[in-house]
Amino acid sequence: MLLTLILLPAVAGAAAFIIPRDRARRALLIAAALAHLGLTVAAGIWPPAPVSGWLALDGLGYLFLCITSGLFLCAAVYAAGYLSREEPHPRQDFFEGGQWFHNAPEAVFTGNLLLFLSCMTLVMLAHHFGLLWVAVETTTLATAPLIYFHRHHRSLEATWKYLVVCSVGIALALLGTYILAAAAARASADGVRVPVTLEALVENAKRLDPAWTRAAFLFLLVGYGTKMGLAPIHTWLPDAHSEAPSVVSALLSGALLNGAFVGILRAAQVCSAAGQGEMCHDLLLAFGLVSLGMAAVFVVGQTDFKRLLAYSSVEHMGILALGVGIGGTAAAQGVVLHGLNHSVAKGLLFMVAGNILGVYRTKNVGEVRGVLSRLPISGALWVLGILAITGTPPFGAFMSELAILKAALDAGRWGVALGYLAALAVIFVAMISTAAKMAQGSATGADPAGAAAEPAGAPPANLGPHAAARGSPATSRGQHGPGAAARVREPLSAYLPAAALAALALLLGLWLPAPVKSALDGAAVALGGIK
Amino acid sequence: MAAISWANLLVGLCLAPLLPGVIARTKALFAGRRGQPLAQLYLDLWKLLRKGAVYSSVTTWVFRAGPVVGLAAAVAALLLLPLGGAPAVVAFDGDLILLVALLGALRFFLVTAALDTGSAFEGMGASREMGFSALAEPVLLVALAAMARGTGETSLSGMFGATIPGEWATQPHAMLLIVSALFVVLLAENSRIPVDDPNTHLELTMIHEVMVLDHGGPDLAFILYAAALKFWLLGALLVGIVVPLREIPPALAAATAVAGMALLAFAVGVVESCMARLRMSRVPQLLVGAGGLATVALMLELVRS
Amino acid sequence: MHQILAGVALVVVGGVFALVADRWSGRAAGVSAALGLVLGGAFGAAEAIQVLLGVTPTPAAIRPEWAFPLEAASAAMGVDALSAFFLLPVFIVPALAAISGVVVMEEFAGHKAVGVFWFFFCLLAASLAVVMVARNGVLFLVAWEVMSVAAWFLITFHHESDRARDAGVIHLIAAHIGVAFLLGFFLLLAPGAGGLDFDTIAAARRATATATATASDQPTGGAMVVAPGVLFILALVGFGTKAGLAPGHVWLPEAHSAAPAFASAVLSGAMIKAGVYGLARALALIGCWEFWWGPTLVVVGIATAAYGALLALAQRDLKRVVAYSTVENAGIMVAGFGVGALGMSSGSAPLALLGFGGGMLHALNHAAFKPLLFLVTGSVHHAAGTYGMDRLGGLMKRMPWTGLGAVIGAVAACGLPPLNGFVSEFLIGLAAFRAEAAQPVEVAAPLVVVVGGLALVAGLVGAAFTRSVGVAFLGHPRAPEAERAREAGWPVTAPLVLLAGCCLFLGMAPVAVLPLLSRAAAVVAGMDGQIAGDVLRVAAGPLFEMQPAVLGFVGLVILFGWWRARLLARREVRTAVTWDCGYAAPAATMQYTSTSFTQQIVDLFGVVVRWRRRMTRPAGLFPTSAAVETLAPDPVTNELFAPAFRGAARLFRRLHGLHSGHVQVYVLYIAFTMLLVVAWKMG
Amino acid sequence: MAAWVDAILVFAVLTNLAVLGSSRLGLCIRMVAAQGIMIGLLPVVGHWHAVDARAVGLATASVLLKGFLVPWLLHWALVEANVRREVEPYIGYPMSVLIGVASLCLCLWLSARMPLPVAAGEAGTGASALAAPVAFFSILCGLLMIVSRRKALTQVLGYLVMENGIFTFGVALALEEPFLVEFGVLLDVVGAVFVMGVAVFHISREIHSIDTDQLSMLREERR
Repeated sequence: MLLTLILLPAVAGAAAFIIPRDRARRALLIAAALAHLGLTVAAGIWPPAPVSGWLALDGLGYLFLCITSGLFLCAAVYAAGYLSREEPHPRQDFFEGGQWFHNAPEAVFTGNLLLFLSCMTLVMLAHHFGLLWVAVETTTLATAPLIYFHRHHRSLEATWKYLVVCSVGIALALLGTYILAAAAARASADGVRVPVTLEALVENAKRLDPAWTRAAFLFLLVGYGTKMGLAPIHTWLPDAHSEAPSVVSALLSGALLNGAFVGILRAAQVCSAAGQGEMCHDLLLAFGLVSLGMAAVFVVGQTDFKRLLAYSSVEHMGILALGVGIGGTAAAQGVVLHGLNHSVAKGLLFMVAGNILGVYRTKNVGEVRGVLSRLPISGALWVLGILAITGTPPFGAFMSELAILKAALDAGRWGVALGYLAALAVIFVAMISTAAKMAQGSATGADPAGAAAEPAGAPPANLGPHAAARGSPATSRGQHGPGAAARVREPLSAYLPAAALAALALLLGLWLPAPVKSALDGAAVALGGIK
Repeated sequence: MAAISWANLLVGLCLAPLLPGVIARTKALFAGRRGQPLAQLYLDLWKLLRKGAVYSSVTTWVFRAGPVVGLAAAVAALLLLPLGGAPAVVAFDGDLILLVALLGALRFFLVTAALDTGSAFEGMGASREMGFSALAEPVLLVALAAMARGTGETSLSGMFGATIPGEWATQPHAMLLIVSALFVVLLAENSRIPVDDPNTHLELTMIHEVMVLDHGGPDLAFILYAAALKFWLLGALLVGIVVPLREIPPALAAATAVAGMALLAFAVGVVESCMARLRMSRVPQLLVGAGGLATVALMLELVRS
Repeated sequence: MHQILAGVALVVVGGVFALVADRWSGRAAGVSAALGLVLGGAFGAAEAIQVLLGVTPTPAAIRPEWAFPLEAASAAMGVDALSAFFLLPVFIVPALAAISGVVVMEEFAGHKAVGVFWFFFCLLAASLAVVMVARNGVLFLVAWEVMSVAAWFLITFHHESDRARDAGVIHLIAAHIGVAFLLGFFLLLAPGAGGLDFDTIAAARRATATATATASDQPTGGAMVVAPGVLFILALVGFGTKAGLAPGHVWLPEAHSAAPAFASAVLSGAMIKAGVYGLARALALIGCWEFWWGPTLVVVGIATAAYGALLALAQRDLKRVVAYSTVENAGIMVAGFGVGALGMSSGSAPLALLGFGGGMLHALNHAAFKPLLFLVTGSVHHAAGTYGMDRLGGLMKRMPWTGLGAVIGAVAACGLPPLNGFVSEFLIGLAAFRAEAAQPVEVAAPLVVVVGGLALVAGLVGAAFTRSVGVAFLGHPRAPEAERAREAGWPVTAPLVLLAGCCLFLGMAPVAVLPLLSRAAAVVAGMDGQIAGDVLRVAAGPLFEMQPAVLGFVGLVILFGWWRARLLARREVRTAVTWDCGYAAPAATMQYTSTSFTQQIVDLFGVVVRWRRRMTRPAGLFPTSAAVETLAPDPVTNELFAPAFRGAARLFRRLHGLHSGHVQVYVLYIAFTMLLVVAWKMG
Repeated sequence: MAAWVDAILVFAVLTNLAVLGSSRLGLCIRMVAAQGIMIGLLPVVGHWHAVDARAVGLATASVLLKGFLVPWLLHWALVEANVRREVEPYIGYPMSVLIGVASLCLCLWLSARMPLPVAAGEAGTGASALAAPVAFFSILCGLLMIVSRRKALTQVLGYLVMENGIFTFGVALALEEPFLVEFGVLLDVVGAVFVMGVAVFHISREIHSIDTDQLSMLREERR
């Protein structure tokens, strides 16, 4: 059962590389996503048996697997529509004027997307630390080509940085895994060998050498922390998210970061079982606060709305780390709920950002105005998303942030609570003023329908991001035209998944259906173990 | 007991127009003129009441309501006024707040009536009136608060009753400060010399007179009578403090109070003859000074108890 | 309780219908929303009055089973006298404003999202009601923020103008920072596993309060982990920003002048009350009273009142004058609470009940005359197309009903006798005077501030509203739009007259309101309703004795009016031109403008108002044109918040250099972090 | 057999210092390839007497991949970018070697203090006292190369050196981890290097030079 969960997307990915016709490949993408979600839910109802101790489905893994699978389905639907609107032939990059670029072949994109899903599933299911490391490394390799989908100068740079920074981080994690294995080797006295699996390690954690387990946790934390985007080792995140296509950014923020977080939680489970829990709390708390601080610093005065969302991801990863750092069951429930809320809201925001980018053809916040009047549905979703991600009630993020704050205050950590609230306030101020300026006002931006100089043979105007630029790339700034730019027809596939996620975000704030509650409690119990 | 109060009220209503006559007569005395007859204001009122009225085409019902509400407020305020130690017709805790508020209502309707005419002069008068009264009102209230603190009473009738002599004995300097503050407020509220010149004819310099420039006939009569009542009101407060009354029969007390009022009018006349008008920007400093005096008095009262 | 929930449901249904009906016509949307609001309001207000009068015993809190994501949260709701008292304006004001709004909104039907506006209008009213009824910290905060977000959509209805957008953002930021403080307040109020239900909190705190009455407030029962002083400061700042107290008021004038007038009526009439209600509920929940709370509330209240009155003087825009007067009235309400807190800490029940009663009565009165003034400005804008007083004038002739409403609103706002503004200020003044006369020095001293402060504020507000009514409604029309102004239909004027009637009723018969007041004040003072009723009836004795004087005043007005009519009946009454010293051609521009009227006072307080004057002097021998323009931006925003926010933003942007763009530096960051972590944890 | 192990480790140290010191990319690639081969042989040499199929398989795989496949790819990228010499790096060559030596001493001192899980020098365990310090030294050299060089290709080489270090650490601890993990790690390392190589190829084609200074447009302005 678990193996099928992993192999299904992998096989589909391989097939996607081969299928020539685009339409079939997109259908395969959506079908695979649906199948995977079905299997995940089934795995929840009839928990499958672990496979030789290496692959197992525990509460924590199940929750984040559901998040990843659900988000992937929404992304698949969005990507299918997005790919159908993309032109494969070379076109002008509307940022740097003269340079022409073309897209990577669509097969590579879809294939890698599916491979990414299978690697993420492997990460969630892996209970063997070596296998976990291999899975996280393959996610890096699977996402590198996705970021480089639009083959232009900046996305290449983003990909390069992503590869170098993440690989160095992951190498440190490998070192941590080896140290952990060494500690396990020492613990396996009288012949019985302690494999480097979660259950075995936790079982005879008492016999693990404390110095080596601490060293192992340090390396694993910094290694997977790089991948999770905790400041100050988050540097790849803003570049990768702002240059990758929006659907990839949604998956990066919504799923990939959670994967690395699961890695850290596994290490923390082992560490606290071995009696070093207190050290884990301090480290995670420190990383959480630094991430919140860095996110607050970089969100203020941010002129690129996709980087704005990227730094918001750094902030929310900081909140997750902070929550685990505070410890206790109440904080654990807050963290688990917050992981879900963040993935839902961030996925929604990136998809809507993609729509806005497609029509306004600029990422500069100053030049985007009146989204509510030009793209009413996407505009509304944009505003709701920003409210959700900044933790404004009635959306879910408020409840989880409140739980974490309550845990902090109950534990008497006044300084942490103060820093946490201050950072959240600064981030709210920066994001709401940026988002409100974009959403409201009389619409600006190039009018896709009727620009004067129509290059011969250009395909009819449609919503595709990086659709063929009309006239000089500076049209977006120059041409405000007397009346506000006309309202743009928004295809269903562009806003349906985002609307579904928005509804879920609102639901999570007000009422919690039973299955979701049980999944959350299952994960919280596993997380609660980190006393 | 109520009879005395109503009697005092009637005394007030009848003798109020006499005081401007006394002031005018003292100024004439100082200037070596014979001056207008004491009952000049009565004659004016009688003449005006029998005249018709000319209303500007610009004005609305607000202009017509001004004098009526003004006079009503003045008379209602008189209901609350104790004279010569006897309680007022209507006396209750906090009646000084109602008194000050009624003066505020009088001022509000006069000013809106002035603005209704739409002339620059009336606007100027209205602006100055509101400006100075915004400073005079707090001084009056703080002075009364000092009195309340001293006598331990919150009703006017209680304050100006038998306890005044004791106050002079224990806190003479506080009482002195209160008297001087109230005197300045009296001059400011009734447009006497240091603040405003009642019988100038140059519109640009007037405050009260210019506000009522456009009123004629019965309206002007109401306004003049209300002004006289207001002078009587604030004068009675001042006299109530200055003339300490031993336990003497009420009739005699009332008589002494009226004599005190005449004396006050004479004092105002003297002040008007000896001083020239303050520059318009100096007046707020005078009022703030009076405010300072009242606050010092209040502090003294607070410290003592 | 169920009637109120039915009312809230009706309002929300009205909103949803408006959203759907927008497809056919804007008017349909408006009508359905107004219908929902009126019906829901009627339902809710009926039960609120019953609860207040004690007809129906205060219904027990209902606690519906609801799977909130957070187990500390529960949907506990209940109505006690305090909630019922504040529910009155919350149900009545939006209904009246909606009736007037339907007409105003019609002209936007075609090209603006009117349906969405009405939906959020109803959502605002509904969430306000839920705030008043919520008995759980989390439910309270969720409703609170939904209220702020709904208000944001109302404020930014005209979002094409930059001012409206900025106002919306400032409003949201202020609301969110307020919530941050409230989060601290609610969570620290009942630390430990216990949920955030008000009843459990109140019981726990009362238990520990009595236990630690003697000892210092070190936690014995665990419930009092945090010093009550900290809780008080958190509540004051959190609810103060929403109520509009001095430093936190910056969003209020911007928001109220950006929103459509009838929406501002709801913002001022009902939403500000949420802040005041919150403060009252917090004081009730904290359970113990420290000596320094009273003076703090008094000083903050009076400072806010004076500041608001002063800024109202310096404005040229009719709506901003009314908005700043909201700040002033909020100050007076909080000053009333201050007097009440002084009474509680000095143990004198009459003073406490008078103070709280005065504060809350002022909140109710404000909910009557402030929407009246906002509807007046709305009607003026609907007719003349502008709020600027210097482009209005002479509207009384052209719009008699609106003019009448304006005068009544102004008299009530200035707190002058016949109307309701005076009654509540009288109660607060009476409490202050009584305590100041009889109480020991440390209680009397702050009350001197109240006495002097209220008098100064009355003077300033008097000047502000005489100027506003005078310049806008009286005299010659200063611009062609004012010339063409005509009265709008009955839906605009009917609510005006109704609200004016409310003001008159509350002013002339405060006795009727007293019983409602005593039970509500008892909740804040933590006393039993019955005892509070008797104590307040004795304490507020003067209110009954004042009746004859006030009725006498009104009687005299009628008497003299009749006398003058009889005098003039037989005489010749002519109309002529205003006396103009014989000048040949008086022009409308010769009249006093709004800033010239108040220049004298504002120059006196120049250090606070700091207004800027732009002057183009007449040049040359025969000067063709000269102009002087005075601007009065809000000093707190300009000198305090704007530089602070700009400085912080500049500092943060300088830190952006950390993301330098070189891969090598990023890898260095990783190595450095690794080194740091190892050193910290392995060293 | 310990002598052979020490010999390999010393060879690794020398190649590290050489790579730090040389500016010619072609030479660096060949040296890193050689180091890859020698490190690959460690599992076999360490357990000479108890060599089993698993160790031989691992050794051949790593020798093949690190010795031949990766260097061929990097050479192809080098030729494509027709670049001969590292443009002058942030830290000069002599300076890098000095830092290399200093870090070697640091590693030796550190590993002396750090308790090794297996008693050093026991026969048959293939672990030698030198293993841990050499492993840390390689990691530090790898990091130094990534941080101090401008050429993208050199950064890939730095990453490879770091991987070799970690690999030696794993083998040195004579882990009995099952076969799959070893091979998976190897696969991943090579996969990462392969993708990086392709990226370098694209960089050279896209911006006609593999100088990372061109790759620093994405930054936050310090307005």
